[in-house]
Amino acid sequence: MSEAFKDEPVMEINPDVDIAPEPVGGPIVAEGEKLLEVDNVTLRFGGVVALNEVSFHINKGEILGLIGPNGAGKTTCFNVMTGVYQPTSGGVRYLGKPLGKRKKFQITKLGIARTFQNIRLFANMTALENVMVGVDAHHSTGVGSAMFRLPKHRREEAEGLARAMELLEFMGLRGKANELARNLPYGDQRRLEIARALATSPQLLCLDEPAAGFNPAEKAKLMELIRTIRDQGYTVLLIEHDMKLVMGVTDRIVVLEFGRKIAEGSPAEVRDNPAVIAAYLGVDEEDAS
Amino acid sequence: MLLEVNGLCVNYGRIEAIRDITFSVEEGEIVTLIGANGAGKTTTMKTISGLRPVRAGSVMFDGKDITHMPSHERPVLGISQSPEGRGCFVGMTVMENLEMGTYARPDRKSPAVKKDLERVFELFPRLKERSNQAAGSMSGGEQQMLAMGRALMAKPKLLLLDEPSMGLAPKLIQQIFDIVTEINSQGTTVLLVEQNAAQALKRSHRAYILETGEIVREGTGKDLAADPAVKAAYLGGDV
Amino acid sequence: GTKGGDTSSAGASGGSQAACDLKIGMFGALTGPNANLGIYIQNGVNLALDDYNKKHPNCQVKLENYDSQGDPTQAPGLAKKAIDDKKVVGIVGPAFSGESKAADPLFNEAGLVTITPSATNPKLADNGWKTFFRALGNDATQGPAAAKYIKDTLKATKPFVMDDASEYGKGLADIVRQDLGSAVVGNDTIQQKQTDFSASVTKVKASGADALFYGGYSPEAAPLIKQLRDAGWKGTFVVADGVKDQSFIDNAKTAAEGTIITCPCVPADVAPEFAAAYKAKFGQDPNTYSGEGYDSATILLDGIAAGKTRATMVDFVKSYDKKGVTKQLKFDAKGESADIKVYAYKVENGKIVSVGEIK
Amino acid sequence: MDWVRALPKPAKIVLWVLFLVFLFALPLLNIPFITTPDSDFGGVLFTVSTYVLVALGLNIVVGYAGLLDLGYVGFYAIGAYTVGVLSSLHGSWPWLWTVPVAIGAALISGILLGAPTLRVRGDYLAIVTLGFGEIVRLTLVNSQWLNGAQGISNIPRPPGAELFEVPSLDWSSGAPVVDLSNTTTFLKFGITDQIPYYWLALSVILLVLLFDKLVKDSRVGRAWEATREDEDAAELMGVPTFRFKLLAFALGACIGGLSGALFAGKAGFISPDSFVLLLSILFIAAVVVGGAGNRWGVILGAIVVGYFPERFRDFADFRVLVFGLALMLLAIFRPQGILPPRRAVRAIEADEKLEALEEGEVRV
Amino acid sequence: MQYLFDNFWALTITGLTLGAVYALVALGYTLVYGVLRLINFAHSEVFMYGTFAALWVVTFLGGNATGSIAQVIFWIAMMFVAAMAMSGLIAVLLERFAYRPLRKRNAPPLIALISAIGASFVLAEIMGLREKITGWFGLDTPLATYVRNSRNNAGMPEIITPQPVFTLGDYAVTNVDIFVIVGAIAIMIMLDQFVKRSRLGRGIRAVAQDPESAALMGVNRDRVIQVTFLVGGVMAGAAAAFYMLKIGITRYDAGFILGVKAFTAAVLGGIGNLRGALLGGFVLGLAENYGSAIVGTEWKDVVAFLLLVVILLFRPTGLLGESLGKARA
Ligand SMILES: Nc1ncnc2c1ncn2[C@@H]1O[C@H](COP(=O)(O)OP(=O)(O)OP(=O)(O)O)[C@@H](O)[C@H]1O
Ligand SMILES: Nc1ncnc2c1ncn2[C@@H]1O[C@H](COP(=O)(O)OP(=O)(O)OP(=O)(O)O)[C@@H](O)[C@H]1O
Ligand SMILES: [Mg+2]
Ligand SMILES: [Mg+2]
Repeated sequence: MSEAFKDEPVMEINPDVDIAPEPVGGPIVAEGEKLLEVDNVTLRFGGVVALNEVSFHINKGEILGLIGPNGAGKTTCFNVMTGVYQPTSGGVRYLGKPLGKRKKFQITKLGIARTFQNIRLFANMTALENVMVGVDAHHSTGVGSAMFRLPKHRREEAEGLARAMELLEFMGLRGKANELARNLPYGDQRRLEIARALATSPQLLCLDEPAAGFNPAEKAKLMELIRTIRDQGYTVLLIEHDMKLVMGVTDRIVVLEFGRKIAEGSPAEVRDNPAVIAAYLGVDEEDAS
Repeated sequence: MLLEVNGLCVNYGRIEAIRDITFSVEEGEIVTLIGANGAGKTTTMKTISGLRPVRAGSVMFDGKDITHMPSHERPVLGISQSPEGRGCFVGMTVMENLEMGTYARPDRKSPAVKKDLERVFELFPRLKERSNQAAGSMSGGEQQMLAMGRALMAKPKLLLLDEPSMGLAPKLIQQIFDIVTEINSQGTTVLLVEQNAAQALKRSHRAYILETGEIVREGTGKDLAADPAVKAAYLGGDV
Repeated sequence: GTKGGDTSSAGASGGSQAACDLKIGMFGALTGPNANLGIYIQNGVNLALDDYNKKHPNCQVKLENYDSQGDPTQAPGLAKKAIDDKKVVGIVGPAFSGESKAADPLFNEAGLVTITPSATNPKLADNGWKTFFRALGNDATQGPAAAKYIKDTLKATKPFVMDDASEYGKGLADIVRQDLGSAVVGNDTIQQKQTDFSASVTKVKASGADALFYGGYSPEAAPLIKQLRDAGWKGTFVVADGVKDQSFIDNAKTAAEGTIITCPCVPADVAPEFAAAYKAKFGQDPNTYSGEGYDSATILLDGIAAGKTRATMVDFVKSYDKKGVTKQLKFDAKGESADIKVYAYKVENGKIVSVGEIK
Repeated sequence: MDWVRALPKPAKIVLWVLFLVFLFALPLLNIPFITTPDSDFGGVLFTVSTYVLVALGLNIVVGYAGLLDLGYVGFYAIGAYTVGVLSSLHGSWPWLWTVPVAIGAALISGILLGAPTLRVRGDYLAIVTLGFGEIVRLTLVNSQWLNGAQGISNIPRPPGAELFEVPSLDWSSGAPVVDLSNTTTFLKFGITDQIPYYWLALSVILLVLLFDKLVKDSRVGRAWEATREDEDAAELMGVPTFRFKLLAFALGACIGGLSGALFAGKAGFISPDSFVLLLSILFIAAVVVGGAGNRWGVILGAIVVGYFPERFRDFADFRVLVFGLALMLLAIFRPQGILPPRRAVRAIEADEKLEALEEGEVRV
Repeated sequence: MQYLFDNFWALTITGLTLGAVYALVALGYTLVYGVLRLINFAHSEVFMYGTFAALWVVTFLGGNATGSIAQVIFWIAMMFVAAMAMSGLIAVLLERFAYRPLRKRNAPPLIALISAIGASFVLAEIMGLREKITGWFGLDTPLATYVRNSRNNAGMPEIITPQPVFTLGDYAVTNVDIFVIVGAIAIMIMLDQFVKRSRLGRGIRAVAQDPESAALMGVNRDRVIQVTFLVGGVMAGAAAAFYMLKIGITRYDAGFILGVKAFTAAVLGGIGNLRGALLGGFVLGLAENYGSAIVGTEWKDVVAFLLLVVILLFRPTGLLGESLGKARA
């Protein structure tokens, strides 16, 4: 960076902290095998067909990009995968089993976590508490064990606190653990959202436009972060409009347009796909980066 | 001078979001503010449209001191903003949102409005397709289009655009910048905030760089775009 | 006022001479929505006190007010307050049946005598409270009288009975129902504070009733009869003491005409002197239970004059037997008035006029 | 409050113990000005204690889980009536046995009410619960099995013992003098002396407070807070929001039922008049005025709502008017409550600074 | 059941007249909820003041049962003017003193409810204590007709006796019935048009959904809120006038129960929705009458609330509730 500008505190993460997902039971597929399959999903809102017979899958350990023009159905796809919407037809299989009509929180417990296109933190809770809520997803302390401070409660609290602090440390938010979420700067809020999602120890982490509103330098940092997260043992599904970021970080890309899948392949393949260029990238691509 | 900002200071509680910034926008210009996250760009925009109270300094519009004018009176003067985070009326349909754009127009009942609506629909065919959908159920990018369309419906003298390309597909980003250039050529003055600095600088007459609440550099769009330091920090030169 | 001074302490033990800084309590709603009844009683009590204090210029008795607002939950705290004030030798009240149930156990325990001028629930006397006295007839006497009037005087063949689900209203209406037996053509229950009675009006009209007994209070009785008359119902409206109140007529206007009101309370012409004194002091005719208030206070004041203390007052009241302004003041073993008369009144030309005792 | 936090732990414990002793001794001390001149202080303290208890329960529902319940008096009534029915009207159980049943009955009614209605959107819950409160009262008034408006008398008192006499203080000479003629029997739940009931209620409050703290500082408390902040996001973070809302509702109902049982045991007589809609509103006022979400705040709120109308009986007819004005003024000058919850404190500090600055700026 | 069929028309017409009053009062709740997302608890007092204004003006003008047609029309007109003016005024004052200070302080919505409850107590008590309060100024004697026995019912002079106009089944529909039902619907159509024409409706919704964006569009938030309260108040005033024509008796606490009912009606129809208020009012009025015919009058209110619960279970945002308004996940 040039000395013409003060050193901006661009988000610093601590990639060395171990934040690998906690083993929470249930079957785990091997690296490279299918973790989640979207199977012929169609979703209609009245006349609008938001998803039209979409099928793709995510392999364990990869970073999959989901791109497409605005309104193509990307966020809707997340919503179907996390139980916010029920598909009109088709379904989602996770670890080989259909998700069916599971509730949102049940799907989270199974191991799919997400962030939101518009930040949705628990604004009046501290950063630490936000993350603790995520950690709690796999805890079972109820009124009884809390009331009598049973060993289970104490163990869960201690473990949860440790994991939450690790995650904050990893994200470089340790110093802000006791700040209210709503008082955090925008970039910190974005990262806190990711930390909260990671806290649920997901197999699959879904990020919806995590780089929105970031400048190129910040985007580069984010790219690094996403890679590190993957290296710690998570599978990542990424929606993003910034081609530099998408091309730089993903292993594979799925392209949607008008609710249909129009392409799938490696970043290079997708970049050169004429249909994708016509629908999404536009001709003057060099200019956009 | 259409807009003159003089020694402006704005606080969020103890946090000084912007400190003593001075800049101006000439009639007919496109002026861009760039800067990192939290530099105070949005705060500046909100202050100009009256959503944030001013601690010190002044804002002049068209030769009139509007520093303490209530925000809802400013659209009548011809200031219109497409806010960051879109700010669509989520419970209203797309059509109603666009109609809200004309709320303060003195000629809101004239046929001119209809023309403008057609123009917006031409720019964003998706909005026409979905004119009866609730804005809240539109996708992120669609809402961004709607916010922009709504601002255009106001036929402002000064259009404030806060990150209009956020969340938009690459192809659409091109289009947005084309639109900005075009409406500017038709006589609308534009104050633009963008993270997509390369594009923005290319199209603007002048630009200011904001850093932790202060203006650290200004110049023509071309000059700044060519400045290596700017390039390194904001244009996504290799980091 | 003059204080008793040096004689005060001697009086209490002497037995023949009154103590001079004693008080009687007035327990009931003096403020709030139900204040009217309490104030009518309080006026009567004040009049009695004036009479007494005029006769004993050197040995005044003071009135202590316990304003329960008619609320049973406030009653125990006030009762305790009265009990703790050792100068209070007797209570006029509690005015309502609900608060009586909440407060009387305390008075009973403390041995502080209560004479209620207005609480008419029959069951109050069944609790074995030694300190409970009632200076008027209870609903069990009024109910049969009302039924009798409907049967014998009105000669109604199709009576309808309605109540407001309140303890007083329902209790009374149930007695009337029982006494009228199979003649009753319909029953209905409304709720207090209700203002629209269209469903009930429809019911009364559909039943073809020629008389309607309503057990309840005037705030509901007025709009009820108004709406019945508006809908064209022509039968006779019969109510009880809870409605004996000028405001009933002021509000129901012409619809109130012809309403029959039963009440175990004396008409003004039975005690003209009292009525005159009352009017002179308060600028209006004595109202519901003013006379009973006066009588209740008089008994206690007579006790004070006879040198009774809190401890000895109960026996004094128990054996009391004198003519008061409303009736012969004498109590039976349960504390009920021994001499009970129920009168019938009628609304005529905007006034409540007596049409004699119901015998 | 900050200086308390700064003290070493033993000092804190001593302070707490002293404070507790003071609380228990309060009705005996007869401190001038604090002691209500126009109503029995022991009785008033008991009433305030029931308000406090109810407010603590309602705080779980409103303050923690963010559910606006305008019919809380319904649970209070169910608790009281369960005691009345079992111990006097249709049975002759001792008071103590009826208490767990009362809590259970309130719990069940809480679940029965909550299960269908907690799915309804937040604002709508207010009117539904208000309706519930009215339904309960109307049922009490109109049901002959429950004795209608006559209510239930002769409810037995809590079991006690008569161990020793505790004297009180007398201030009539200006200075405190031990008054041996005015004593309270420990621990006799009699008819006239209300102080032992206050002691009972105070002890129950302490237990509930402990319970409240233990539960709030756990996964359960966090889940409530997350649900209140953003229900959808919470659900997507693995919080079964419906279950937790129902839990809050049920726990709140239990505490409401418990307060009702206490009230019935002290009053000896209950009737539907004791459970009017207005009470629900006063309960809500206690919670919000105090600072929804902060247990100390709602306790203060309950004291304001329960104590002041009794202390200032002198206002007589103007009591309600003055009370209404006080509510308005409190709302305007303490919009976050008397003691706002911790999470709001920091935010307010920032906001207040901002406000001060803005006001300064306007005058410039 | 048989009873319900036998008296169907009587129950229906009287239910509708009652429902009309509910509906008009419900509008105030719905309007304010629409813009501030809060329950204007003191709206019942706005209504109550309207009933007193109607009563006072008729008393003042010497209204009586023997007036000529022209006189009666004049009295009724004055009744409406007075009630609507009074209620409008109270509503605006309420906004000014109970809500605006809170808005300026960014208070959470719940505290606004408390302020409203406080205001409700204050307003009701001022009316209930009017005799004492006027007494401070020595006005209680000259104003005795208006303030005497202020805790009691106050009855309006009869200016119109219900006359049967035609019969439906075996119910004689009276001129008052017709006036109330037709009048209320007419007023509501006028309001509907006003809200549409004046951009008020759109302003209200915009402010409710995003006050900042609304300001950017040129919507004056304070003004919109004030006008909303005014309009809601005027509607409550109209309701008050109808109520006094039909019931003729009011009291300082007459607003409370009616307010609860009207609020129920607003929710029933879909709060925030003007036509919903109309529908909700009529449905509630009818349900109360039919319900009391089937299960007994004493369960009337229970029926009303149970109906509400059932409807909300099947239509969680009320009968006509907006399907719009939900943000996405
Ligand atoms: N609840 C809904 N009702 C109606 N239409 C909907 C609803 N939700 C989404 N849609 C429509 O479905 C389409 C897909 O939306 P989605 O949010 O998935 O787009 P996206 O690919 O995420 O776009 P963006 O990049 O702009 O965020 C859009 O046209 C949107 O308007
Ligand atoms: N509501 C708020 N409360 C407290 N501080 C705030 C608030 N909004 C902004 N700030 C602070 O003010 C400063 C300027 O923020 P602003 O939103 O104007 O930045 P920006 O340049 O628009 O950034 P971005 O690129 O993220 O949009 C930041 O430090 C931010 O943390
Ligand atoms: Mg999207
Ligand atoms: Mg910004």
